Amino acid sequence: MGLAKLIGKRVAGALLVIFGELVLVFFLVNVAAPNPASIWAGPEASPEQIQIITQLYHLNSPWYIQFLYYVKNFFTGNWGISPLYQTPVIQLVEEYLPVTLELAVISLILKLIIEIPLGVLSGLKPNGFLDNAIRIIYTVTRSVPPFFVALGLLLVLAYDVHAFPASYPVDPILALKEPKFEIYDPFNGKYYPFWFFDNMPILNALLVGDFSAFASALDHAILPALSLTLFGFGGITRLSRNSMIEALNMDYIKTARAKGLRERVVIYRHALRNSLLPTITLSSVIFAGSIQGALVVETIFNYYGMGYYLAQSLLDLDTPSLLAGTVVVTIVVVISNLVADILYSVVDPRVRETV
Amino acid sequence: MPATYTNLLQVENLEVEFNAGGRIIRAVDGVSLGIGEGETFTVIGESGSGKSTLALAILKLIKIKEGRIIFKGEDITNLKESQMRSIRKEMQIVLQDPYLSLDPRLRVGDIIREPLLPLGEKGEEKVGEVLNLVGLDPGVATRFPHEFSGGQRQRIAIARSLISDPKFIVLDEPTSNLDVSIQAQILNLLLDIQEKRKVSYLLITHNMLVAKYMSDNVAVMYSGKIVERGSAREVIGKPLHPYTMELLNVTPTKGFMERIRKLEFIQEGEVPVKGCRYANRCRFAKEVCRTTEPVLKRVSQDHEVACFLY
Amino acid sequence: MSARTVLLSSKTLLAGAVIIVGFIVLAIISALDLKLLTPYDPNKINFALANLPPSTAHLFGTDSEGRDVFTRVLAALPNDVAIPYIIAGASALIGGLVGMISGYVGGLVDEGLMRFTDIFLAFPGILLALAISTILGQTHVAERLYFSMIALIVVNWPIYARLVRSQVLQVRGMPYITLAKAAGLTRWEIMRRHIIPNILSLVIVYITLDMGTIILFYSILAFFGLGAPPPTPELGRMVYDGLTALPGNWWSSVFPALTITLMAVGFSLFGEGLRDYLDPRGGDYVRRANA
Amino acid sequence: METTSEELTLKVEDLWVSYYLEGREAFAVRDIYLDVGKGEVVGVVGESGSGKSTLAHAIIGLLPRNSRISKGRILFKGRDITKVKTDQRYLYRGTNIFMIFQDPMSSLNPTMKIRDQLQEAIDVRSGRRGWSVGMWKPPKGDNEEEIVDSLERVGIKRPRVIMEKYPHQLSGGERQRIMIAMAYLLKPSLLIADEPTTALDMITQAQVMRLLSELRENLGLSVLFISHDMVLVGQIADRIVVMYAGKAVEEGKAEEIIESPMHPYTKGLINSIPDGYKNEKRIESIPGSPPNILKLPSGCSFNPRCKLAMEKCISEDPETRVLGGRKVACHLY
Repeated sequence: MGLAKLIGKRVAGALLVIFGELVLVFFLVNVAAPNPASIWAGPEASPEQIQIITQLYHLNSPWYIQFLYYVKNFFTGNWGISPLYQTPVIQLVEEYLPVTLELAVISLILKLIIEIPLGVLSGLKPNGFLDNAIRIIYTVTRSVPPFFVALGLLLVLAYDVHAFPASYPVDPILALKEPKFEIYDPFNGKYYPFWFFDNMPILNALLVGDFSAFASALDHAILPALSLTLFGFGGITRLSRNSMIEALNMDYIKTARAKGLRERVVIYRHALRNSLLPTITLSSVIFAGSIQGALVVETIFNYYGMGYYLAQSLLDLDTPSLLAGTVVVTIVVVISNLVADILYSVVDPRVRETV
Repeated sequence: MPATYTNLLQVENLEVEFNAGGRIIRAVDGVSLGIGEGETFTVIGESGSGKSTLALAILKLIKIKEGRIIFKGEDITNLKESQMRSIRKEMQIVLQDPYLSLDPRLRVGDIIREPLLPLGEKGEEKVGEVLNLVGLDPGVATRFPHEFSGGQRQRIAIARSLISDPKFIVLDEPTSNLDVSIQAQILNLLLDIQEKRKVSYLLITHNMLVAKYMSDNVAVMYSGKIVERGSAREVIGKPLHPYTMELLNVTPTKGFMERIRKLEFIQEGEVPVKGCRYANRCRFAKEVCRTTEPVLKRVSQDHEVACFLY
Repeated sequence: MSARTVLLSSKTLLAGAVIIVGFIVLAIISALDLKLLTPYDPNKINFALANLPPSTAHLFGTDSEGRDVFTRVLAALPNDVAIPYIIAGASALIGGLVGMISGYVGGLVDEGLMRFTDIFLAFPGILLALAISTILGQTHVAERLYFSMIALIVVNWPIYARLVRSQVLQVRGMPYITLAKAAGLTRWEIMRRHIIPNILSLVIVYITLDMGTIILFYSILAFFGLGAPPPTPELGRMVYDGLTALPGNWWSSVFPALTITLMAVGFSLFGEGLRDYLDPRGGDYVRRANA
Repeated sequence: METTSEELTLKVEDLWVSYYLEGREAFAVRDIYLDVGKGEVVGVVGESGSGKSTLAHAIIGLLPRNSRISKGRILFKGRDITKVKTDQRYLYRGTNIFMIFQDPMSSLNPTMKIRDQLQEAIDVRSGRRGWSVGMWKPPKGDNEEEIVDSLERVGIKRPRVIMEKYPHQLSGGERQRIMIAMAYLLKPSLLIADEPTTALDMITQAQVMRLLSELRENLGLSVLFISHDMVLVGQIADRIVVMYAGKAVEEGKAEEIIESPMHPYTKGLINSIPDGYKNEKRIESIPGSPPNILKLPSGCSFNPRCKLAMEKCISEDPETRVLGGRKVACHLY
């Protein structure tokens, strides 16, 4: 009942955010920047190239016309050509985005698995020895910049111990060769290979059944994934600790105990369930943080994902890539917020009602 | 509208509406009442009856949809806030929760002095005076609210309401968060103040015993409407409306258990859209109650009731 | 309760305060005269001294161009310490203003402002800031630092707007506000007398907790070369530059990274301690009792 | 020894409960003796801060983390439950001692259906308390009829609809009925009701009071009824204990205490209840406020508020005396 309405409302909000991002990016480049054509074309563009670009992006038209073209181009997948790679941006995004998503999902899972139990342990006996130790740890780890984590792991585990490779050159293409997923297009009646999962090296190797590729992909992903896990580590611990303490102070916990339930049933069925609710929302924030942390981490490990691609476009002033990438990451973030919102309302009956 | 006395405050046909998520709720629906000088008028009702909304509306703190408020012969219904400034010092309010009604960041003296602020008065010596009046040491003015117990805080709140020498004070459940021994102190204090300063009270309460002890006139409110009105002795002593009777029956006094064992509770159904609002809960509901809305009818000198039984 | 007793009430708070003040002092001295702290020139390239490991002469070693890393870290401090304060202050001011208007005026104004805020809030902050300062900084290399700061303010203010709004709404619903209205106080008087004092402490706690995040964000921008332009040393950029000398010369990226971490940890400790003190829902009294 | 402890459901002896506050130990319950016989209703009356709620929490073993039982025994059916290890205390809750709390709005789990919360009570009563009954959710048992029956007993119409709802969809009165339904399912020997009607409207209060008395008649359980309302307690209880600043100042049969209170505090409480019309007769109030347990006055804790206080009251804490079936702790007797 309330759920459909809620989803509708959230989707509308998400579309608004995406539109807002498009407007912002457009104004940033086409209005605020002094010479949009040279920004689009790249710093080393020749006058002829700039000429072409000016026409291609309608840069001589009034700004609202430019904006219409800009929006139209965006939704038709015409995201420009990267001056750095000399390739359509959309192809680059298709290639790099899944790699980072895979990494971010792995690190989110790792985070949840490690951080929630720590938070719960901490919250069960507030101000006990264990709690104080965990709190000190997360107060520090929460403030560690992503490059410091990556650097530490790189130096110790890759260079010093040689436990893992220091940079990516797995055969990055290896997995891409055998498309596994196909999407049916009802208009053409044809099947298309679906790049999304194919471009995730670990998942694809697994699905294709190539275990040496899988092992290699995993081997290379471990350090970057671990870096992302440790970047901002403790946010979830802190939240689940505090919400555990809060939940344990609620009267319904007293009721559950007064009923004669065993303490562990009280904790799992009553306290934990309710204290995990805010974690759902935070997870989407953490996920967004991981994708952005990937900029630094993938750069350090030369891990060819969206973060690496965006970092290169930053450094080499590949503006079409940077802009499209920013919008795409925004969309990913918005979708993850959306998923968290919906998940939350499925778990918490109170939210469904208030919409 | 019947006006048996020259009234300090006259409220006529007041309506207040809220928009609760798209649904219009009429919290106060055509309420009229009059309060004479030095009198206490009490509005009795349960939570959700609209009694607190009525109090806020009379002080013009929320939007009024319809009706008139006449204070000291002047119609203040449509006055702008800037025009209200001179009138506000004449009308004060004491709220229910003494823990939340004092700003924790301000000293007691500053809290008490606040009503003088719009008047541009300092009122240092007045603070000591009202603190004395409510039985507190004038020295407490420099302390912070958290240093006081609930009863003392309520005394501070009362002192605050007195500083501008008002003629009229709204008391919105002033004792319902207090222990019974403290409640007695506060009720007696309020009666003393009324004797000394001849102020009028509009008392809002759900407690029949408090209403009986404090009031000259009372009105019983149900779902935004006054269902019975009159002098305290008439309404509480000889209740006519089934709702008033129910409220009296559930008041914990001697014989409470025997009474409630015999009572037939008709459970909280929806408030009907048509007819008498109490009909769904009423033991005596007749056909007419479900179709026509009863209006207040005078049954004796000081007694009106809105019920088809009379 | 005096500031001193508050500080001493918690080790976390004290440790945080020591770190924060320590960095401020170092930054001020470094800004006044770097020679008071170190004999080296932060920008003098000398390949003869390249890649020296940490020693008593070069506490943090030297980088691949022979510059003393310790000196460069100190020289970077004035910028790297001050900028997060400016960003946090400006974000809090802008966000606070929006939040206050939104929360206090309510209605359509609130609805509009909050939609606007939500859009900004949903953006991936670091990436957006990177994009903004990259694009605007392309043609204005000298002003790049300002663009970075503006970019970080742009992505940071919405959090404050949300926080302040929710606090204003909470305080606005308090009975003492009803009383103030009944007394005839104007909106502005109520805001100044009741609302601002009551939300201030929470906003300050939030700022200190947020400072750590801002330091991290800024260091990421600096990592990609969007901080202060050369020759001014930048901690984030030093980390990036040091990457090329890996694995041999680890010290020229590790020490700047460590410095950033320590700065952020200081605020994290301080903010966490302050929050505990002001909002001891974790059962603070137990700890005090057992101590 | 008038009665053997086996006949009593609950016997509290010399109970002291303390809190750690501001770095020291402060006593919220001091030297309490309390007997609750089988099927008896004992009322505990006192103002806020009198320790009545702490006493209740101590009996059911749900004291907050910063408090402890520092002395005394709590005998439940003859066994001292203060000696039971913390991780075994749950065995004494539910089917033995159950408690209903003041605020029905927060005493039910907001993310669990009413049905599941009642099912848990059945599980406990049938001895299914462990892992096997499900970590996240009690399994849907075949106890639906029993749940419906319990809801009907507490006067809930459409029980099959209500049991599929979540707590926030119900009114305060309905939630308190659910708590009573839970008691029907658990069938405890002792029910502690801690101000069960304070948060409710007058009419709802009356309904809940009636349900409680029906529950007691139907199950024959013992009740410890805690309230600040002297009249309410006087109406439902067989015996009353009046508490002040953590101590029992007076104890006796309900009617006797209401009709002829002995302790000045009890008298004050009764006289504080508004009675009569305006300008008829002023009620007598007790001056001052209840003391803070961190700063208890010397001698009798009530002496600063007592009109009859003597020098002895300031120097010496009165012993509890037994006077013809009544107990009173006051130097006047």
